[in-house]
Amino acid sequence: MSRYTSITDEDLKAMLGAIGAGSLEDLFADIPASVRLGRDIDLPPGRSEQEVHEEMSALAARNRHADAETSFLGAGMYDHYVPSLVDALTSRSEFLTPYTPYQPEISQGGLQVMFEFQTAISELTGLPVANASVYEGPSAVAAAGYLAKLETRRTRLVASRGLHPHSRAALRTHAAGYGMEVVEVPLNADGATDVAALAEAVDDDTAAVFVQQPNFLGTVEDVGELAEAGKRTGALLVCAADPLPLGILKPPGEVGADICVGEGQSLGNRLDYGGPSFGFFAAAERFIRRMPGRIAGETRDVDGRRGFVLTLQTREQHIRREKATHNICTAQALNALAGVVYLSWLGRRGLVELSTLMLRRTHYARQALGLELINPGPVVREFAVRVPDLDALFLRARAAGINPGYRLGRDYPEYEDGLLVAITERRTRADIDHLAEVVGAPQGARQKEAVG
Amino acid sequence: MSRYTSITDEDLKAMLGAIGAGSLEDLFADIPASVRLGRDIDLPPGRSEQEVHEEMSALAARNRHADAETSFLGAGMYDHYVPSLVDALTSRSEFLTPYTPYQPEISQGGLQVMFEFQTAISELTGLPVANASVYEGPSAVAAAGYLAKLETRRTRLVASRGLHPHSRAALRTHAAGYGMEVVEVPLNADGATDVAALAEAVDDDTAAVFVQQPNFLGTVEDVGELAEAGKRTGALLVCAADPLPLGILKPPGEVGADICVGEGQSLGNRLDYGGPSFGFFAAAERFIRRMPGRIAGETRDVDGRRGFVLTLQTREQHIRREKATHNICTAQALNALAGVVYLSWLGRRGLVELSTLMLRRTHYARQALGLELINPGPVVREFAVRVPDLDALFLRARAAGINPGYRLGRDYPEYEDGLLVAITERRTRADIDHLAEVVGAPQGARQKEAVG
Amino acid sequence: MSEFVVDPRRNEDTITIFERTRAGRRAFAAPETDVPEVAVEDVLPAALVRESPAQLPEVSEPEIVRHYTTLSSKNFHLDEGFYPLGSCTMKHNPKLHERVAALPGHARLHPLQDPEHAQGALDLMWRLQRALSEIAGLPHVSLQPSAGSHGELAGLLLTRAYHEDRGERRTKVLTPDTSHGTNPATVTMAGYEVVKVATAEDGGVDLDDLREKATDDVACLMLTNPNTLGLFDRNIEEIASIVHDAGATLYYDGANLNAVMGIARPGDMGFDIVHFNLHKTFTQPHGGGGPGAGPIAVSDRIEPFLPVPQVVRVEGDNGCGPRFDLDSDRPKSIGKLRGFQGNFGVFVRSYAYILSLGGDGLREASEVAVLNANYLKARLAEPGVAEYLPVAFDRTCMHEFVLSGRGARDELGVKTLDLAKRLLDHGVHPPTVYFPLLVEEALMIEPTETETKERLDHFADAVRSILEEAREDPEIARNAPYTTPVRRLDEAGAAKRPVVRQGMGENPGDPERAGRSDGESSGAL
Amino acid sequence: MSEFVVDPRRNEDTITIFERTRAGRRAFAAPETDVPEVAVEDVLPAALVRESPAQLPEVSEPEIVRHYTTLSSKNFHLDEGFYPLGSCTMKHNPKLHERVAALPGHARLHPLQDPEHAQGALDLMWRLQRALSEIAGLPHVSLQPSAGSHGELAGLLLTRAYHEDRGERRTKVLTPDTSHGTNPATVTMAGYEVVKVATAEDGGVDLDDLREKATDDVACLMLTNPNTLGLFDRNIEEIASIVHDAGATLYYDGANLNAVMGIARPGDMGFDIVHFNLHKTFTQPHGGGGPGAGPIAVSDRIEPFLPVPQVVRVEGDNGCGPRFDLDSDRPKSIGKLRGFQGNFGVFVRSYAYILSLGGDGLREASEVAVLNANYLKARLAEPGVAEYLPVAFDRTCMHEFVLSGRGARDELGVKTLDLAKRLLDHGVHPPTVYFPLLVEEALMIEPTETETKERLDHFADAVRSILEEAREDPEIARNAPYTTPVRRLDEAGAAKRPVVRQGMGENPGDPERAGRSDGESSGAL
Ligand SMILES: Cc1ncc(COP(=O)(O)O)c(C=O)c1O
Ligand SMILES: Cc1ncc(COP(=O)(O)O)c(C=O)c1O
Repeated sequence: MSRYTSITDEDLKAMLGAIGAGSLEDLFADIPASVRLGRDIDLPPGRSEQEVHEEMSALAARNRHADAETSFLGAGMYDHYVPSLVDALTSRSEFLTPYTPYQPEISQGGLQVMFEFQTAISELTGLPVANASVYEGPSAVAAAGYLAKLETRRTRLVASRGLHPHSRAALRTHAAGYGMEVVEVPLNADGATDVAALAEAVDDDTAAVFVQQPNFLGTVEDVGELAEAGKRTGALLVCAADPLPLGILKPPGEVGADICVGEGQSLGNRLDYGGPSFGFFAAAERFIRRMPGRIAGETRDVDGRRGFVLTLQTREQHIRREKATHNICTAQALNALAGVVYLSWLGRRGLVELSTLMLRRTHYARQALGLELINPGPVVREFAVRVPDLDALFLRARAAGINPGYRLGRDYPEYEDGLLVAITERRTRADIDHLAEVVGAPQGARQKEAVG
Repeated sequence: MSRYTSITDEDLKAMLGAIGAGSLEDLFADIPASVRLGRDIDLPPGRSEQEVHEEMSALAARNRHADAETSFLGAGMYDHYVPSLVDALTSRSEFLTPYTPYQPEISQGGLQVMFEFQTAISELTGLPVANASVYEGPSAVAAAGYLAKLETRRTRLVASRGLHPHSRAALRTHAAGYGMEVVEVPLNADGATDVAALAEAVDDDTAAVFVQQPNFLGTVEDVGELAEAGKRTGALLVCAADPLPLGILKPPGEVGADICVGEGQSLGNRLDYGGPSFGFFAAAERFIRRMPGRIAGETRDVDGRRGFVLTLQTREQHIRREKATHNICTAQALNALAGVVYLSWLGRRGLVELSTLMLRRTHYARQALGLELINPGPVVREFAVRVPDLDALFLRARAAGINPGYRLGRDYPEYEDGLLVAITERRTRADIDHLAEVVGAPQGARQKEAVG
Repeated sequence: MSEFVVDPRRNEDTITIFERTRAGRRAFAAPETDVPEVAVEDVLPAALVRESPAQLPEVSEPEIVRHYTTLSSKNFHLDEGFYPLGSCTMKHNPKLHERVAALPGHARLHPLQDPEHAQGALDLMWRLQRALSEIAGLPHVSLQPSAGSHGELAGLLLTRAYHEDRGERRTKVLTPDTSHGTNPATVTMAGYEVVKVATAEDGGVDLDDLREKATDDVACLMLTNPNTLGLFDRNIEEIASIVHDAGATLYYDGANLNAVMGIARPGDMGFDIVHFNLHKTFTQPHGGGGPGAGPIAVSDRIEPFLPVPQVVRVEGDNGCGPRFDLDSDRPKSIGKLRGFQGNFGVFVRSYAYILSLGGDGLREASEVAVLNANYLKARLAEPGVAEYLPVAFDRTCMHEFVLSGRGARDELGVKTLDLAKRLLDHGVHPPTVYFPLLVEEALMIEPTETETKERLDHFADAVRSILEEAREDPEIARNAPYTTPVRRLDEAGAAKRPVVRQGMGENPGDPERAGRSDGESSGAL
Repeated sequence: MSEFVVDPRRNEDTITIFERTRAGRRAFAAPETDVPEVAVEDVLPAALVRESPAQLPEVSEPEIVRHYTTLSSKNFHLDEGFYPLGSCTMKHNPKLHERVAALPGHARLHPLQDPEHAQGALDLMWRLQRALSEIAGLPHVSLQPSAGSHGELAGLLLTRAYHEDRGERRTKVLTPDTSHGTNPATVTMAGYEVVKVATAEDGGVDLDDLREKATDDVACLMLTNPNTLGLFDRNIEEIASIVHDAGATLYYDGANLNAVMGIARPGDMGFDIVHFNLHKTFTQPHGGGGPGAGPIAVSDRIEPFLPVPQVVRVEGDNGCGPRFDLDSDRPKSIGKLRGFQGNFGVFVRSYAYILSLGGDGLREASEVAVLNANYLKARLAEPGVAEYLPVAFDRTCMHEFVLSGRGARDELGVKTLDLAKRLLDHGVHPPTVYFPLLVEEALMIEPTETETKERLDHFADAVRSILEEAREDPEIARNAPYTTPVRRLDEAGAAKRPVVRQGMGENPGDPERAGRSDGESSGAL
């Protein structure tokens, strides 16, 4: 008997008796011999908890994590401080172990959390309706494309190259399924979406236009301007957004975005080598019956007590099957909980304070490095620079215990020498000055004294 | 307002109004100006959670913990594997944050845990009554001394030098208070308590005799024999025990011990640089009304439902005040919870399996090191050896990432060159062979190949 | 005694975290500003700046903790009791998994870290892929999909790429009428048309209907085996050959894999593509609706189309061990289903589970899962229960089984819904209800292998006692539950006039809100 | 509707982890045996070997987790609601503290690690000592005592050593009749005789009585200030000089320090020895009855006698920073109160708390604690409450206050105990009751600084509604509580025939036990 099962020999005898079976073997009689494995699975035998813990620790030790270096890596996921109460609450088995709340009477905790999460996302995005989470950022972008298809029946999707490369890739992959073509619009010399080119690209068969705020280079886009240009022909404007900077940036919903989606990791979720985190999906009122995923709604019980339920389920696969607005079932409830707890912790003023601190350090870093800027325009938490000899910098930086950022060349041939530098509240002025020193920026070094 | 308080300016106005006070200042009018501090406390201003976390992490990083080296340190606290379910359960705020269960109707969880803990300790020690925990090991020994005083009114306490040096020290310190003298009995050539000397030492004014199982050198004492010798004149026999080896050792209660106390750290508690852990206190039936600390008892409620309460409280300080059997109030409930969860995890057979594994590795290690034995007698988890040049060994071992054990010379001039080596289920044969190699034991090295 | 006497708190309304706001309260303190204090307006054009702050809560740490702790206590959860939710495999979630997932080397690893500094993570993914491949009996694995339905979508996108690569255009996908809703929904999202295949007398696929519908414009048959009735389709080989003869792929919905680990493998049954639900079979906690992970295993002919990146193992030259890397240079790949490398945190837990159980342990898990299901099925076939809740298809079941509440409804006037609600009062989670659709008043029961015989007996006894009670007075069940934080909720009303977010006053400290909160101070805590 | 309908589980009995045993079940798997398998009998004399294994539970991991999770849910806890337990300072326990205490550098550090490899731990202890010294206004600190009463004992042992060092024999210790039970109990354990000092009209020490009793055989006066009535003794300086003139030491019971941090310091009031309750003032979670820590701060004349080891700071020579070490070479020391260096894990939490609040934050904590207490006192002085629960001493209180339930008892026939039990139905923890002893039917109320005004109002409203209810029907309170896992318990019976451990059958799988467990299968889960 394993340490997770409880059937004693006595139990087994009694149970087989009740079943009327002679042996365990009998219970598998329906499986034709020809498809039986007929041997043990070729995996090592089970091990004690202690041994498994040691093995897993040895694996973890072979990764250089965000506390083992000073990292300026961002590009979609960010090293933010996750407050202790997030772990304390998400680790409660009352939140950790239930299934999707199919029985609302015994799931009010999870359902109210969803309702609160939807409210927070709605506040951040400036759009009235948000769902209870989707998988993560890029697939949320693809889900917006599917909504646009159902809504407009058109066949073209126009995406700014400022949209995360993974989002564009996921959009293409999913669009190949629901039969749409994806066209890209270039960035201008300032590293912002080229408005003229965008206006050009949209036509009467364009279902949706995709932009990102801030865009992949860190540029704060003028979403209002892009919306105007992009919606000329009746396409929907989909804005992918990093939720944290929305603390100080104009909510996309206030300047013409019909749908706002995004990656939620920066809201109280771990890096986890890329997942699990959560995606959010918010939209204008008129799309409420086309939204993907779960939505919690407020109601009353037979005694008149306030309560919450999964609502508008006629959109969903378990009811509408092939007519569903999306196939998603299991989403990211626990990660969304971390998100709303994190936002409650930051609070109304804290969100602004944190965003402002990031903005200030980002601007400090941008000039401290003293490198040529790829996107001289407005930035808030991340920026792109050209580095004469990127490989050499990485060697020096690694030696100094620094991870200088993301190589833009991986996705943008046009920025072969580009480095994307991310700043969070964990990167202090001292960290930035250290990077500047490694980069060889004279003034970066100078400011170091100033701090010392 | 700090992040832990909630009084807004509005609240403050309203509250002062209700109180009828003009200012916060007014509320402190009773404190004479002459004793007012009149300045701020000289401590740095408060900091954000993130900054405090960084500071605390920096402190922690300056300690070499049990995962950062291969440690053979024991001598009272041991590096055992603490299963995940212990942390998962003890971190539940339902267990973590309540006070001592003064209101049984809303404390059944904590009270039943105490009852289960008492049962487990009773099973291990072979004594019928156990309390719900005392502070830790050495002070538990001192508490036994106080019980012996109350019980016998005699003034002498006789302690084997096999008793942990900290226990003997704590006994002396406390005895100075309740007015008793502590006499020590030496160990014999085999590192066991000298029975003859013990028989010598006890007289008609001896209230209690203290021995330890296994003793400080790791020797398994013949408690029965010691009890016979020690109780001749009517003294109580107090046995301090490491609870884990009791899985295979004769329970002290079965061979004449009147009281069995001990340090509980080895039962699912962290090392924590020495605390908090828990002490346990078990005794023969007739001492039940002289026990220190809380005791949970089973009873029924008005509806006939089974329940648990703090019982026999007429022993305790809050009722009996100067006539109390001990002054203890806050004890170690959470650590005792970890203890009983750990014992439930080990289970009836697991406790024996674990003790047996330790015993086998201990015997393997003792001969693998090939050093002169201080205690050639029976050992189960720890043993003492003589090392020609201890300083040199420590230098070599440290360089090899090994902490070879405890220097007996710290407490035993008679074992100036003594090394106390502890083995747990975390120390594998490979670890032991590595130590043997560093010690320079030829056969130790040979066995290494054997494992490879 | 009046209900108020018995619980004064019962009359209270819950309030949201937003309603706990008092202007000025905070849980967050910002780290020191150690750089020049540039003003937002100076570096951002006014047009891009938010005018009024997002109305997030203003609450201190103690009250945030109490708010969510109190909410949590309104959830029924797996660590509390029996959770036989059919098709969801609610098996125990080992605590060890949370510990190893939280190790900084895992939890704090950036997804774009250079592979050379993420060797542990890549090795772990590689090992998990190999293990899943062995369990499925299919050579190639991608861990990328985020959940089961994401895996289904991947499967159909792979099928499309496979056929297109062969110059074929296929437009239809077959699904049994017992299939899970995600299957047809996936078909549509993948740009195919759904064609239903009938179910035969014995609960398996109707072979004649299948033969008829397996035309050359069919791209795939999506199957669950054991199916959603908990029955293993004895004709699986015949089914595979029909599908393959039609040039279509055979897709295995792995939600029910918990029945056959180490006993029979989808690959050996003839499936081309399999998805796993790591949050079912491999113990990722459900989290109240995720996260999960839906890795896929595929045959050689499908492999070229797998999503990027793929984890690759590079044999170490001159004596040093193997290295691991991420390969995105796969010309025929369908591309990316999502960002980065998938739900790595889930992989950590599932790999720890596989290490803990080993090959023999996984087989034992399936054996006990099937034993528990058949025992509970037997207990519920006893007189006093069977008359009201006949089993839908009377065969030896696998890890789950389906009862029909027809009898209870017709003879006692107690619907499956009523029975489910009354079970709440007995401290167990109800089974999955009203699915699969072809069973009237369906109750789909999956106990899993981690339950004790006592738990199964308690559930059977509870069902029996509810039916007995209903013979006396069916109203008791019809009005159940009675012991839950709220009772039956108005779902119709919720959908008719959807309120999907908190209404916000002018500002957090405003009267309306304050109003709410006096409500609070008079009790709603 | 019958109670059974409303909650079928109510009729069930709880069972212990031992009663869940089924022979053969296990949660533990042993690591591989990688050394020769010597038999126990071969290496241990038979006389020393246990004959039959300890009857520990035999339960699988899932059921252990459920057992203790379910038990936990029967506890009221601070993260759930208001906990105004007088004298216990139930303030919020920040979650950060659990995180930093769990860092391997702290949690996995062996107590006998060489100081050179434990510099972080020793530095932390040093810094905490300095901070506590500044807060107490006394120059020297020992962190060793395990809790408050252990600190009290340390204080009296130090007093004894101090006097003996001066060749004085003193036999008595003075304690006010309002003192906490640990004070007199400690006096006896320390070998002294207790002499009670009376309380004056205004709730402070009766100076005349003190003068009379402060004879030259008195070793110490143990005082709590603010005292257990929540009142600050205005005559503290006078008291100090009387005690010092008698050659005795003045001991400060620090349980009520939360009222005066940063406002007034025991050292400045003339105290020689102070203990801190880190599990009260400095947020160590109570854990349902510990762990705690009771560091002491002392004046110069007491310092030579402090327990060993002491943390010492060695200034670094030639440019390198300071080093920290443990000093046990202190000839006049009273020795050791316990093993190792004290409850280090508690020090970690308390130091993190001090870092988070800083000097200003600590003062604010005390100010708000006093504000909250006086506000709640005012709310409970309103008509409708004050008639039944008059405040014991009508003065501005500090962090707590004491009401007398005399009125409620005499006019409503509702005792303080009944009021407390009825409060359980309102979702709050009752105050400390029947202490201090000199107040009839005492209710000792300490809200702490981390509560909101709404919580205080809710408590006041609950008390008022219970009194109103009692005017209608006192039976409701007399029979309360109604909503708790169990109702009033037979404590007398428990003490008369104590059952303090689980009865065990011949062997875990035996009939008796099985009997218990059928009970279980019929419900008790
Ligand atoms: C049979 C079946 N298929 C597919 C799914 C969808 O899996 P997921 O929820 O992981 O998307 C489920 C989940 O309930 C299922 O039961
Ligand atoms: C006034 C007072 N003194 C002393 C103590 C004893 O402290 P501890 O429980 O930490 O031993 C307490 C605890 O309740 C107390 O309230």
